[in-house]
Amino acid sequence: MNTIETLEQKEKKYTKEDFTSDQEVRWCPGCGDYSILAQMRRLLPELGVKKENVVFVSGIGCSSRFPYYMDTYGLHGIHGRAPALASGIKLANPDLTVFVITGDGDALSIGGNHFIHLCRRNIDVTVLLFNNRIYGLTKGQYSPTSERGKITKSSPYGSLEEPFNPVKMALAAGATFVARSMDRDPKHLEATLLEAARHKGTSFVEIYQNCNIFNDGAFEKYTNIKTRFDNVVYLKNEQEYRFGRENDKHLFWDGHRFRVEEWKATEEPLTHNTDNLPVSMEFALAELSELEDFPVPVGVFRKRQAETYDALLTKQIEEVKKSKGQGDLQKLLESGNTWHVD
Amino acid sequence: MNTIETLEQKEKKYTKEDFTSDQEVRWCPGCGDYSILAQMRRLLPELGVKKENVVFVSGIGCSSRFPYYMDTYGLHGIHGRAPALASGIKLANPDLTVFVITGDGDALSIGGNHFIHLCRRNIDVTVLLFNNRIYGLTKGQYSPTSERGKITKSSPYGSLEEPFNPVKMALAAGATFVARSMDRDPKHLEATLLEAARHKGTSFVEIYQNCNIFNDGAFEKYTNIKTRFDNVVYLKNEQEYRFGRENDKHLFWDGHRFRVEEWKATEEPLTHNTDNLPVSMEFALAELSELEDFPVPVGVFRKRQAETYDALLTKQIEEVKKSKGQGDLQKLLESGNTWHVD
Amino acid sequence: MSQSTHLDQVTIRFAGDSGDGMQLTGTQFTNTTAMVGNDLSTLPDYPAEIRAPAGTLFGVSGFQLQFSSHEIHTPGDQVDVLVAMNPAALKVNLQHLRDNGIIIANADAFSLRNLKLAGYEQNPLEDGSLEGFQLFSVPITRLTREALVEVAISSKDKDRSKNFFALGITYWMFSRPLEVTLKWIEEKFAGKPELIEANKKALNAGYSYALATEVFTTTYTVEKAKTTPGKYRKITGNEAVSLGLIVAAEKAGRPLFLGGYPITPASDILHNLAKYRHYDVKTFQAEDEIAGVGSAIGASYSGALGVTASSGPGIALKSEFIGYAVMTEIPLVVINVQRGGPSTGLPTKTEQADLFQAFYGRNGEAPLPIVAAKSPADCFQTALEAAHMAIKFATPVFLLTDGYLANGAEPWLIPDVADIPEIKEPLAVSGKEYLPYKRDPKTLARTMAVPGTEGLEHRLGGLEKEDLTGNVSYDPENHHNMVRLRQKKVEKVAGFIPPPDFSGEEQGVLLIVSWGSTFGTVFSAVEEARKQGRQVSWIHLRWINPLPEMLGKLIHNFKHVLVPEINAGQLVKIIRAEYLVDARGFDRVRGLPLQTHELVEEISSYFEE
Amino acid sequence: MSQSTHLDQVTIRFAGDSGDGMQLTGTQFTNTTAMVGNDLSTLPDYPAEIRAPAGTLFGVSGFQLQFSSHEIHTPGDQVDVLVAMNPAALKVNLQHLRDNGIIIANADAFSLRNLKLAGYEQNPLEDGSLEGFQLFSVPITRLTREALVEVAISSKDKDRSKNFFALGITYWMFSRPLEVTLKWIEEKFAGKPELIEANKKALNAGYSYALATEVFTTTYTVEKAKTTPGKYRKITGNEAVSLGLIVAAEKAGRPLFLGGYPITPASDILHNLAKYRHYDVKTFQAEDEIAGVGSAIGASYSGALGVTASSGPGIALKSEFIGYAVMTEIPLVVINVQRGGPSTGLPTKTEQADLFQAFYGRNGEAPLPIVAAKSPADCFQTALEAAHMAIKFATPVFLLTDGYLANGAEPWLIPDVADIPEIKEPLAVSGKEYLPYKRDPKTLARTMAVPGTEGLEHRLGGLEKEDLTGNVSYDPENHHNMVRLRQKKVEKVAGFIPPPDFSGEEQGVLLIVSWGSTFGTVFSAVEEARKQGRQVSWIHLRWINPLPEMLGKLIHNFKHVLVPEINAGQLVKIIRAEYLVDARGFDRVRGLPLQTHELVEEISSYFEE
Ligand SMILES: Cc1ncc(C[n+]2csc(CCOP(=O)(O)OP(=O)(O)O)c2C)c(N)n1
Ligand SMILES: Cc1ncc(C[n+]2csc(CCOP(=O)(O)OP(=O)(O)O)c2C)c(N)n1
Ligand code: SF4
Ligand code: SF4
Ligand SMILES: [Mg+2]
Ligand SMILES: [Mg+2]
Repeated sequence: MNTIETLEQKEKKYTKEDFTSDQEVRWCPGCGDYSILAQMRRLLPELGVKKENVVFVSGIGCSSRFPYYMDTYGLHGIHGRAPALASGIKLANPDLTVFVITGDGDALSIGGNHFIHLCRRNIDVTVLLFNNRIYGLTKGQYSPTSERGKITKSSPYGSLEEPFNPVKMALAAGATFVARSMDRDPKHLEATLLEAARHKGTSFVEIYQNCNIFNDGAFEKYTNIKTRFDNVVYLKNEQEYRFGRENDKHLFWDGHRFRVEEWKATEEPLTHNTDNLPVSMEFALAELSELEDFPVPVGVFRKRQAETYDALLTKQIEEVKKSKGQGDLQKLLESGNTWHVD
Repeated sequence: MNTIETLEQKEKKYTKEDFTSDQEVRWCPGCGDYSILAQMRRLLPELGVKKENVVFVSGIGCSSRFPYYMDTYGLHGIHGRAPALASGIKLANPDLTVFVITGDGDALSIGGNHFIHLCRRNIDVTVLLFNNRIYGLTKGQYSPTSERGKITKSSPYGSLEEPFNPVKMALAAGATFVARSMDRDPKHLEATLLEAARHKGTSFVEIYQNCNIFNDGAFEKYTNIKTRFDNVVYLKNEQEYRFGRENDKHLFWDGHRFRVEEWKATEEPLTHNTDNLPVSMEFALAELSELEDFPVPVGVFRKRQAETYDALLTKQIEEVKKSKGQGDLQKLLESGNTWHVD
Repeated sequence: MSQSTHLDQVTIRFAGDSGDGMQLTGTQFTNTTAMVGNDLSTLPDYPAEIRAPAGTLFGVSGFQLQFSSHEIHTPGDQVDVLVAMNPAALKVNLQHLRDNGIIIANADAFSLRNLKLAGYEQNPLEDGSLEGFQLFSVPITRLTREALVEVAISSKDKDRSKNFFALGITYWMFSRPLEVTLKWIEEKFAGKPELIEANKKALNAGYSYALATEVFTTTYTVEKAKTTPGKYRKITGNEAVSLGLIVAAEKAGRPLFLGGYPITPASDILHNLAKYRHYDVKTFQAEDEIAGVGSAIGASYSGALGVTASSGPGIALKSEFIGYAVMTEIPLVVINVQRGGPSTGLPTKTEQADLFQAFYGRNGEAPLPIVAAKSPADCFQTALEAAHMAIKFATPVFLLTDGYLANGAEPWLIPDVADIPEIKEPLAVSGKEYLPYKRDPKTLARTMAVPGTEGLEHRLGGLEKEDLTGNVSYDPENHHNMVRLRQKKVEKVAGFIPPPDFSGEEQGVLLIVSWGSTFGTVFSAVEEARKQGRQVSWIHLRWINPLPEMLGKLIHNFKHVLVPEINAGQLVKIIRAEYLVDARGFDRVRGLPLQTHELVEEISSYFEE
Repeated sequence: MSQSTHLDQVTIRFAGDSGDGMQLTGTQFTNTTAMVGNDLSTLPDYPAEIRAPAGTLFGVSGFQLQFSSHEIHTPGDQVDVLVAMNPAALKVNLQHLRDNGIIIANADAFSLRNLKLAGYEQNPLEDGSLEGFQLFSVPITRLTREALVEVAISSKDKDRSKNFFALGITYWMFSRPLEVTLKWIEEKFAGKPELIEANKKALNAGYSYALATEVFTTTYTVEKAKTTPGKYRKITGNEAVSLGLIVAAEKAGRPLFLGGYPITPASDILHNLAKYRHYDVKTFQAEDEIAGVGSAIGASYSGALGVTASSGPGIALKSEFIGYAVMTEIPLVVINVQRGGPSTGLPTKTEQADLFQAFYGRNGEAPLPIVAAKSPADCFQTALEAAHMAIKFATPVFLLTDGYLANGAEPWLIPDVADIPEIKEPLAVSGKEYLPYKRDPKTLARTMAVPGTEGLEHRLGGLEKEDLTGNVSYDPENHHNMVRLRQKKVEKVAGFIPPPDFSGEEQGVLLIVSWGSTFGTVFSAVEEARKQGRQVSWIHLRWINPLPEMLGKLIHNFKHVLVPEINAGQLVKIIRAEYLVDARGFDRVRGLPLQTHELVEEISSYFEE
């Protein structure tokens, strides 16, 4: 049962200024984080929750300074542990709308375990992963999403490891909402974040975010007007996987793999289905971002309804109360064998 | 370059007694761990490596006492951190054959992050996850592989969370060898472990292991002679997905999902391919263990050749030496601007 | 015919294989003993292995209990009666048995195989090596089987009942009623009538055997202890902590949230609390200790009473987050059920070696209040106080217990809930100006505003905070000031906690300063020493940080200061640094409670100069 | 015409926006100053934000440097020359400028917008508020643009060169040659000829401007410092640690393995070491600090020199594993580059508040040796010693440095590698009987056998070990014994380390006891106090655990003991507990080095009784 008093009931309309705190924003000029902040401030009035019921929780990293800039409740945590804080916040008070703001290092390096457990538990929080494929705050070391061979301060001869695919990890761990968006596609970003925030359960959004200081241009291919159409396929529910400058290509499913083909209308078009895509296609879609010669899927991969941990906990408490009655302290202390001394 | 002096060169043949340490085995009578220990002692003579080059590393848990019982080098680590120790051991001395012994709590609860990063890096170690779907050593709490609703000491009204699927996690994280076996199928277990140990790269084997004290019968369905044939499908390379008491059923691929059907020979039979299964089928296969009405796949899911982290590191060192020459200490100290004071 | 002897106090130890049900047997004896009104104190002592192979020395599980007609606080140094269910149990425990002590041995278990496993060359029941003791060699297995001949269960299951036979013998021996255990058997095995029958029969059979045969000649009676009138129950430390937390939360009007991860010997706190959903208790078994404490901080931040419980290695993992709670000034109770260290150490043994970790196990200057329970029942009160101070001062508070307190039991005078004061620490409310780091001048605590409170939106984090506003500040003077303020806040706790236990003269030759679970031993040793005419004074600290104000004056009035601890000397270092007195430690780090007689000797040495 | 003045020592501070290249400018000035033979000491001081918005107060980045014709050890309390590239830089730093000090300000940056951002109501360059100083208001941006008029780069890029213009002015002012920086520009911008041209031109233009115009009337010269003859280089603490480790590993015949995770201000150790693959250095950027230390322990276990480096919050996470290394007795060097705490604290600032964490930040009794570097160059020697003791005693060793040492620089007399002794600590070899926990009676260290050694297969772990065999043991007396042995082993380290620095009389009114990076300040303060006639003695500890034996005697010969620390009093507590002297702390926890003049005053107060 959700007892949030919605805005409608309260008849008050927020603007983005209502969500702007008095703290100066401290990111490098040109950083992709600004766009994400702007979209968040824009969508919250749409979301229809009272601002005092909103909590932003973060770890440590450039991205994790985000809560300071939102005029809501906020907790700038410690490195990698935002999901732990967020879990406690949401479970202690299920009426709150909780966002987790994290970076690729924060969520997938030191915080990888908390991240996958959060997804598994399906606690109703929304996770925004600012993926700039680099450690920004510590001045540019490769991260678990950096491409192999990356030359950074800590890998002067090239990194030796394959990156994680965050979408794949979230899918495998069981997140019920999984999406990808980009700092430089503000409309899509805003819509995706809004959809994520509205979803009940753990919502995960990977956001391609440009760090113009330490990893400039990492997503240029997908954001540059010249190349983006050929390199991005937008996932839209119940629509085909069409892309290309002229919308002239699509992803064809050969029963095992996707292939890029010229688009032809068919009688039984292959359409995207966020609610019920078979696991085979989910992971095949997720894999595309790792492959050469394929567009990167942007949009919602999965959106499944499932009971949330917080709702189940509330339910369990109610059930136990129903069967045992509301606890009585004195009885509790006197449980077990007792005896009297006179 | 692998400089292990193999047994053949040394012309000495081990028996399982050579791998049996003088420590009394301290598991509960009837525990599934005994079988895994026995298979390990049996296969090592087959593996053809010198026993002084073998290191068993573990975390904490019943299963993690394993190293004490092997007459090789061994490190009983701390909870969840065996992959970290193992990574250091293997990277410092790539000639060693390193096994990680871990439990479902050890590997997937506290140690989840190290586990997925080990898989991602493809460091050449072999991970045996003793999955008894319970915390044994701490006397029976639900684990990240326990089924939802499980009643244990720490969940007297039933646990609220979906379990992890260890095979799915290993696949998503990028392990190059992924398999499943069972304590009660000793032959299969021995063969699988041997194959895992021989694989170059991170090899992961989930072993269904019965904890007869705190979670007895968790895998009964798959191990009991009466039910196992209908509930287990063995994955064999280049063979069909056939199962059933009369070998009368198989898994049919409908282009998106597996279905169980009566077996019929076809001209183009669907066969398993550990080396190159499309990601779609890998995950569809992995998912079967979560579904009702499907057999659980046992055997090798994936076996891919890929450069290991340890080999790449060795190569990088050699390359840097080639281009810069073996380092000279005095030069090192004198690098940068220097000046003389007379 | 048997004769009856009055005794003042008795120590009995049940010992057998891990699978022999010795913890259960000891617990039953304890429950019955509590019901008949003796004072008592228990010491379960079990191996780290779940169920080690039968018959081995390391598989021996023991349960020791002292009961008495007067106030006691230790499970006893030396054992009067040893129940040994197999050779290994005898071998391991004989060293604890007093001269002429009683051995009740299960003769059937002294097979060749078992003797060998225990490392006996000959059967000690037969070779005369036990001459200095009163040996009762009873074929318990066989007699149990005979008693259960008509019960329709497997013979393996029958053999499982033999501990009840042994229990029956001891019930006769100490004139105990059977009812408590009979009732327990019915409840425990509800739905399994054969097992009820079997265990009841075995218990009765043991009792009757002892009554009927000529083997045992004496029964013993231990009078009721004279204690405060009221309603009592038996309680272990982990139970008491759990109850204390539930009461604290209700008294504070905040839901209780435990973020935990299993670890011996703290897991039972999680297990206990998980039962109380109908008390609005939320337990969260996290993926590790870091997530456990993190979720507790998150819960506290949003208005619950956030608690986390663990033992040394788990506490080590929590240390970064505890520092975060110091910086953000969020209430948090951190319970460390100490066990033998360092590292994994001796997981099932007791120790007091994590005091320094509680004081200093964080980066930077991160002071916090520390309280330690002195007995199993005191865990209730200390948990209450810890929670109270955590909320009142918006700070993490360490509650130190240990393996001995956690699993040990004693009678507890059940308090009247109505008498326990409310914990009235208001949260900030809408409509007023809110400065997150404005402090109450009396406590230096800040007032929290929790999410959901309109108009008080604000941001917190682990970076240094500006005074008053709580905004991020790198200002040098502000930092210096905040370091001081956080320190002073902890010092202010001194004004809100009960004074420590003190007994004896306010000056003299020797002052003993103790803390935590050594209370029982020190109590007995001081009592004993005083009987011997030593004028020894004793202060027992419950709150260790801040130290009680009176200690500063007191401590200089003594020629010697002795600090007994189950570590290599931790409180003693703090005392020395604080008061510059040449305090000496008395340390035995054996994974066990200190022994009363050793401490008595040590005390005496100060008077023999 | 300008006149030339001789000075003994000068403190200069470059300050500007994070994007203004002040760290680079300061470093260039430092390199040139080192080359001309002055002694010097630096203090980079930059914000936690990567590149804060231009013009803001919190975005100001500073680099301070003191250089001198005699031995110095601090970057200076008060600044003689302040280069302020914008109003915010002026605002933040003016407090440090001495009366009548020189300001070189970029007048072009004092726009209305920037003034507002810095919180100035009026332009301080014009409103007379800087009257007590020598103000040189130079239109640096415009002059730079003019100088680069013909260079084919964007005007944004041209503006980037303005720091070189400013540097040029200071080079003229202090009679420095341009060559070092000109050469550096060529190397740094190799392949980008326009940038080479631009920056060179800007540097020359600044120099010429100062030379040509009448604005500056005085140049200053600071004579070469008289120091030990030899080959020198400039070195920061993080560089010195890295080199020390590489040398130690080679001297020990073991490959170097660093398991790390980036964290300010320790990351540069990882970055530095990652460059040296051709020295057989393996660096492993782990997924977190726990994996970092775990991999280092694993590497040590298999025969490497395992090292991990972090700062406070990361060290907190490593604490469980460090305890494991204590128990398994595996060599490990743990470097803590301390920063402001608690929690995330002040990441880019310096502090000494993790000493207690090094001593006690683990569960159980887990003693280990601790050494602290006293200056950037001393990081080399301490790293060597830490590695040596880690290997010799098969133990984790803490090496404490801090943010100030890590980034600060000083001249370093480069040692001759051949003069550095080998670290000869043999591993166990095949063919002999091997008991993993048999100890060398001189050191109490065990001998390690590494995987790959035939016949010495054995198992280690975090459970308590049996003496000699290393098998798991829960035996009470064995545990007590092992706790003592581990403690004694650490004490034995005292016999193998160099004595601490001591100066002054062996008795008197005041003994100063210091450790770590306060060395420089204490050096200056003691020098100053002695000049004022105070007979003060001073001992500086490098090894803090074990404490030097001589300290016990020495410390009682003084009426007062003063312990200056950048924390709330940590070593002072240890000293008090150990020696029972009423040692007092002198603590300023500001995220900055202590100030010499404050300490001088404090010292004086002890002589004015
Ligand atoms: C325990 C701990 N370890 C390390 C750090 C240092 N640290 C801070 S942020 C960060 C990584 C940041 O990368 P990412 O999460 O990708 O965030 P970004 O800055 O790129 O937004 C690291 C290593 C820390 N603050 N705490
Ligand atoms: C840091 C830390 N936390 C918790 C524990 C307690 N602990 C030991 S083993 C274990 C879980 C064991 O479960 P699993 O890994 O599944 O192994 P099993 O015993 O089932 O083989 C726990 C929680 C510990 N030893 N250290
Ligand atoms: S360093 Fe990169 S991620 Fe961080 S604020 Fe600057 S541009 Fe953004
Ligand atoms: S508790 Fe379970 S897993 Fe552990 S040893 Fe016993 S049977 Fe095996
Ligand atoms: Mg990043
Ligand atoms: Mg398990």
